[in-house]
Amino acid sequence: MEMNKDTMLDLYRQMWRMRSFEELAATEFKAGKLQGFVHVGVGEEASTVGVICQARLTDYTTATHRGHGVVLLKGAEAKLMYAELGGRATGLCKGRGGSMHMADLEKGILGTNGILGAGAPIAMGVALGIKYKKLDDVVFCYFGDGQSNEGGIHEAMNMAGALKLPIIFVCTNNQYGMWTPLTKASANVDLAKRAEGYGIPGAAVDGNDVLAVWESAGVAIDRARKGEGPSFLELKTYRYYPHSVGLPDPWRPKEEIEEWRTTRDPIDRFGKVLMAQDVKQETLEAIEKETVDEMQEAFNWAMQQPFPDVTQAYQDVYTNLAVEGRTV
Amino acid sequence: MEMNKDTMLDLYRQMWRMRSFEELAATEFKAGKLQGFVHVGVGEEASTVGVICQARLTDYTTATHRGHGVVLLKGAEAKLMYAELGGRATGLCKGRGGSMHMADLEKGILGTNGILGAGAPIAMGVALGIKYKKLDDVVFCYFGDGQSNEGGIHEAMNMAGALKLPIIFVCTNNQYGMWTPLTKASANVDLAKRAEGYGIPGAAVDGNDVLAVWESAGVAIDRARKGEGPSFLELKTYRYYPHSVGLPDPWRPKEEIEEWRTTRDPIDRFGKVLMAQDVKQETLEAIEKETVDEMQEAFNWAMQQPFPDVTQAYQDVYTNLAVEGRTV
Amino acid sequence: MRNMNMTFALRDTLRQEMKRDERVFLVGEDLRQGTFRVTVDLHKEFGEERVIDTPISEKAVMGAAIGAATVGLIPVPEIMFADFFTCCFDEIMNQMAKMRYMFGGQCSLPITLRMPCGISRQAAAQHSQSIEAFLTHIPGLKVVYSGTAKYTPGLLVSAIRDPDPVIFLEHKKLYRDSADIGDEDQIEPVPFGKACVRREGKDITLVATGAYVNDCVKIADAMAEQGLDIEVIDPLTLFPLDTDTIYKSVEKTGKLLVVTEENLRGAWSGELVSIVAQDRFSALKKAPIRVGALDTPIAFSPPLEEYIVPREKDIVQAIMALK
Amino acid sequence: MRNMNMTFALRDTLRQEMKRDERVFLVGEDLRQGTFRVTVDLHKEFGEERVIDTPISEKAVMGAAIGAATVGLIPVPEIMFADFFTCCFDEIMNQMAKMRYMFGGQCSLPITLRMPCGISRQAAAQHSQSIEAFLTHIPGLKVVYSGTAKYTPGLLVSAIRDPDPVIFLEHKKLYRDSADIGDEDQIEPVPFGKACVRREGKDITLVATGAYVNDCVKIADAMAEQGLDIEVIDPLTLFPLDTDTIYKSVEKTGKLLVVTEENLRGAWSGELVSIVAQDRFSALKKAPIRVGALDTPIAFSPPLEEYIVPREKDIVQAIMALK
Ligand SMILES: Cc1ncc(C[n+]2csc(CCOP(=O)(O)OP(=O)(O)O)c2C)c(N)n1
Ligand SMILES: Cc1ncc(C[n+]2csc(CCOP(=O)(O)OP(=O)(O)O)c2C)c(N)n1
Ligand SMILES: [Mg+2]
Ligand SMILES: [Mg+2]
Repeated sequence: MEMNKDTMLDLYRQMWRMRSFEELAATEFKAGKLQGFVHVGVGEEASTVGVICQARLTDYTTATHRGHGVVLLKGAEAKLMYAELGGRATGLCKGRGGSMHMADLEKGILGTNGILGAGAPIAMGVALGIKYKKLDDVVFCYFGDGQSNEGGIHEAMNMAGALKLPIIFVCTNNQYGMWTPLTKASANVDLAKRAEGYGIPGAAVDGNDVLAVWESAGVAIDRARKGEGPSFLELKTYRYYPHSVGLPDPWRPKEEIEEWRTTRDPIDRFGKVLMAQDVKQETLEAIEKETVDEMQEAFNWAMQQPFPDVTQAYQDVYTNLAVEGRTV
Repeated sequence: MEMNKDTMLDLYRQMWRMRSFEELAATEFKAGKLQGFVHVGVGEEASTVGVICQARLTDYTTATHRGHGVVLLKGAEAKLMYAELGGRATGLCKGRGGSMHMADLEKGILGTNGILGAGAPIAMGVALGIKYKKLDDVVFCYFGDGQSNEGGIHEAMNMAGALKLPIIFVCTNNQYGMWTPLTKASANVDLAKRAEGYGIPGAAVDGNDVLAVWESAGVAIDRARKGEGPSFLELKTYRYYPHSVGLPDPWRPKEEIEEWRTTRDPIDRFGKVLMAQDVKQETLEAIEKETVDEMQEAFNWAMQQPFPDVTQAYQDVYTNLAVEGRTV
Repeated sequence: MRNMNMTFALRDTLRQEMKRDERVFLVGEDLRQGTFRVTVDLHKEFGEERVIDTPISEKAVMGAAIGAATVGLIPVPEIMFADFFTCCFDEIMNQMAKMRYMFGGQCSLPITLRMPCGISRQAAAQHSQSIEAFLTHIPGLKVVYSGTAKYTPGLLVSAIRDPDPVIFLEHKKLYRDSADIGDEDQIEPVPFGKACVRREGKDITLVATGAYVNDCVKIADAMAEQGLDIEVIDPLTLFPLDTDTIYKSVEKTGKLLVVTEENLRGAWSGELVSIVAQDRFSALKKAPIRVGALDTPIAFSPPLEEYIVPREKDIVQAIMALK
Repeated sequence: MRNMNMTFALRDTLRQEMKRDERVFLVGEDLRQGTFRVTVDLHKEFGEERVIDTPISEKAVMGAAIGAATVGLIPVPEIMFADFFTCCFDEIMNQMAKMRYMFGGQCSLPITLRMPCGISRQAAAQHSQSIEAFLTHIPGLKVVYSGTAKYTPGLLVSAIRDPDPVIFLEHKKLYRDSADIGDEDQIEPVPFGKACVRREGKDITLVATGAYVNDCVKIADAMAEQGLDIEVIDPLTLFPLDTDTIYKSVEKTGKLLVVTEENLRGAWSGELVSIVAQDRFSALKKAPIRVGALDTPIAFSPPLEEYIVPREKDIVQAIMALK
């Protein structure tokens, strides 16, 4: 695949942006500065960047409970995201949503979701809407290996196939649910296989190779834009953190985590590719540093934001109907 | 496949029993003697008989909304079934269930179901129970082509595969839902393909050839009994009646119905096979007649049964708690 | 004015709104035929892009509606029998109802979810249910349930034009009701939150829903001959609820009877009695009474079905107790 | 007697019942670890055949339970957060609850469905809900929701030994509560339908559920210093409901306050007020009051979450109004 160096450097930067965002979120969650559940995708950057960084602004995406990266890289502002994670009034969703309900509709981001699999029927509906409006935008529908066993995924894939909708199903296969391994959850771990059953082309890709992901996502996007229907990408990857920051993680062998981290890290790997193409180590280090600074600054901003006024508790339930607050 | 003539004649008889049961149900429904919805499976006899007539008494089955045949041939008494369809006190389920809720637990019949796809997770649970108890019984899980797109089917198939449960998924593919054709409902009409995605062997079989169905079901049953896990059978067939007796049926070409009825009828076809093996036409006609008489007699009995006393309205909600009736 | 039965009045309403606004579309199972014929043949006029027959996948039907709404369309999904809402309850409760709020008001979801409900023709336990209590309990939803043919089409107009998710319950028995409705393309919206006083009266306030509204009007008329003057109210929308009209009536009569087809325990009728007891306690002269279905599934057998849901004599008995 | 926190008390109860009866088994997502640790490591003692980690498929979890129950087993499925009941509501409502009845009493389904519910730690709109109103409305189900640590394990024993489907709601905040429970293998069943009077009083009847029971007892104790004698009742089981105890209390006090974490509209608390208004109207001296969550989804932000569910001052205000 041909890709110019600027694009490649940008991909590298985006991977770091995601990682720096997530690492800081994890650190600050542990420090008690953020609430709720925080599921971070450290280790999964190639699978996110390689797909979502090809999206147009007018394209759409859904995201899972582990969706900060998708939200960030589809264009949401980091500072608003941190403010959301901190429950602040100026957060992306006014602090009402938190990590599992982060949306930015102007950017085509239809939200992370606290219900596994629930994004898929909705993403399919967005694709239906695009087709209805005769646009050539596309929708990205993310889900994990674990939730691929939810009924809604099946219904959405089948209907997308039947109606030839412009949607790309992206399965981030990090090989585990919360604790249960994929090998226990399904007799056939070759998830791309399922897509064929719906007449949808499926590809299994090394999800830690950003260029491979980019290439296969490109094919899928093209197909969708041309009105040729949905595609399915299974991206094999790994997460370094426990399921949710702070939870125990006894079900994955320590060595397995170590191995993925040290020998298969998507950023490291891509850094080596870039260095082989004469990018200097300092350049890469500078990028890393810039993203760490960017996120720290965004976080600092967020922490200075006010918490919402309690009247915000009962706004926006309806568009044209008021809900009553408390009397004391 | 080797099969002795007695068995073959019995299969022929069972096909007729199902047809005669259904024809009479349809006729009497139209005559206003039966209530509710009545979905009959006339035309689908081979796909039912070829599978369920291999079941042991201790095996289990679920059935769909179009499930009279399965219930009858798994061993329920026709007269009790008619009484149920007529809402009588002595019906299979005391008249509380009707066509869509016909069960006979002693015979391993876990019920027809008014909710499409709902039988599958339950059947999977029965298979789990069998495995738990270390028995070698098996479960038959019926569903139609249309409802194969329900989420619960996906969840049940995947879990059955993951746990290697003794279950046979039987998809009665009559190519239509109520009115919508399979070709519109799915981009890939090869439904057996889906099973592979769950690591389940799938076979597409001529569902109007009772011997072919018998053979493939036999393989699946063997596998399940030996603890080797689930199988999937897609049985291509056709129904002659509208979706539900009395409904309009404008979405299937008249010629298509005619063609299936005249050239591919499963009973006719099997009759020809038998005649080629020197069974006399009179023998076959006698069998037909006997089943017509059997069903008429059963129906007559049913129509003489009393309707339930209204106190039956509030019995059996709980096992050990009374529900109150009315005071007037 | 045209006199039509509800099936065709609703169909005509859908037509009008689809003609009026290109963003309006129908999505559901077997709509081209229409199980109750409400949508029959509309695809001939609007094309299969706007009358979408889906696979048999309720989660997908609702997902289609929600997703399309987020990109500016106005979906009118149908769940063929209300009982099947269980198959897409997550989409209804955790997604559609909450999305606007969770996302800080970034979107409105102008979805009208049509669902035929209630008993009719011995359809048994999974095709006969009244589900309003489940839906009125969910913040973010509006719930229409009209027992008054005259207003049902106009309520559908309002539902489709409403920016928020509206659950539109249609009692199957009422499809055969007829009413004068507006001329073609002239069906006017009927506002939400305004109850219909079907019969004025000063002795007892009788609130009924769905198919029981007509029955209760008839019973009230008959009781009038015995000198009992019953006010019969059809709330039309269960949320927003016209508490004004109901409270005023109770202030006048001091007596409340609620008749619905729901299983009594946990029914919407309980919510109504409870708010009246809380907000108009001193107006009540007698204990309010609810009449509803027994707390059982709906049985198939005709005499059992008939016994399970409120019968005329149950309603009369309650009226006599309040007298 | 052993003093334990609820997490481990419930775990110990499951152990006891699994030891007692080989037919008892656990099925759900990630049980070997246990999101709230209630089931942690039980597979080490009972094997993975009896502590079944399923794929992430709630319909399959419930199907597994229902199917296994029909062949004589005693399943204890878990839905990880009560909010996800929406993903298997058909299995709960149209299958499990109705099967015995529809099939003419041919089977009993001795299923105990455990579901952690309620708000805790800013889990936001899809992980914080109170769902008792949905479940108590369904004929065929029994619903346990204890706010009293002392009885919770015994109620679980009863649930598992009960022949019918039981919904067992566990408020997440109560996992940290502790209580004296019976010695190993000596946890006695606590009967269904018998409320616990947590505090006797003669001035006001306060019925609370879940995490609010303890809070209300504390508030009542504090109010006692002001000369107000409040009776606090934890129903323990919402169905069957101990109306005897509640009605007797209302007869004594003439005043009813119900405090729950539910969205108020359509809440279970409304059902309670409604039956008291119907059955004990003349005992009521004042309008009953319900305190509940606002009719909004649960917001994530800490001050909003805190504001949405009843706060001490809301409860005190209601008490003052009843005084
Ligand atoms: C419907 C539903 N069931 C269960 C959960 C609890 N849960 C949250 S994340 C998770 C594991 C998801 O695994 P996977 O889909 O592989 O995504 P990953 O966490 O690996 O990114 C589970 C079981 C949920 N949020 N929603
Ligand atoms: C959950 C649910 N959705 C929809 C229906 C309505 N319905 C009943 S039968 C049917 C068609 C079923 O088609 P298929 O599965 O192919 O079975 P067939 O009728 O062809 O035997 C539909 C849509 C239902 N009963 N349950
Ligand atoms: Mg995973
Ligand atoms: Mg079919």
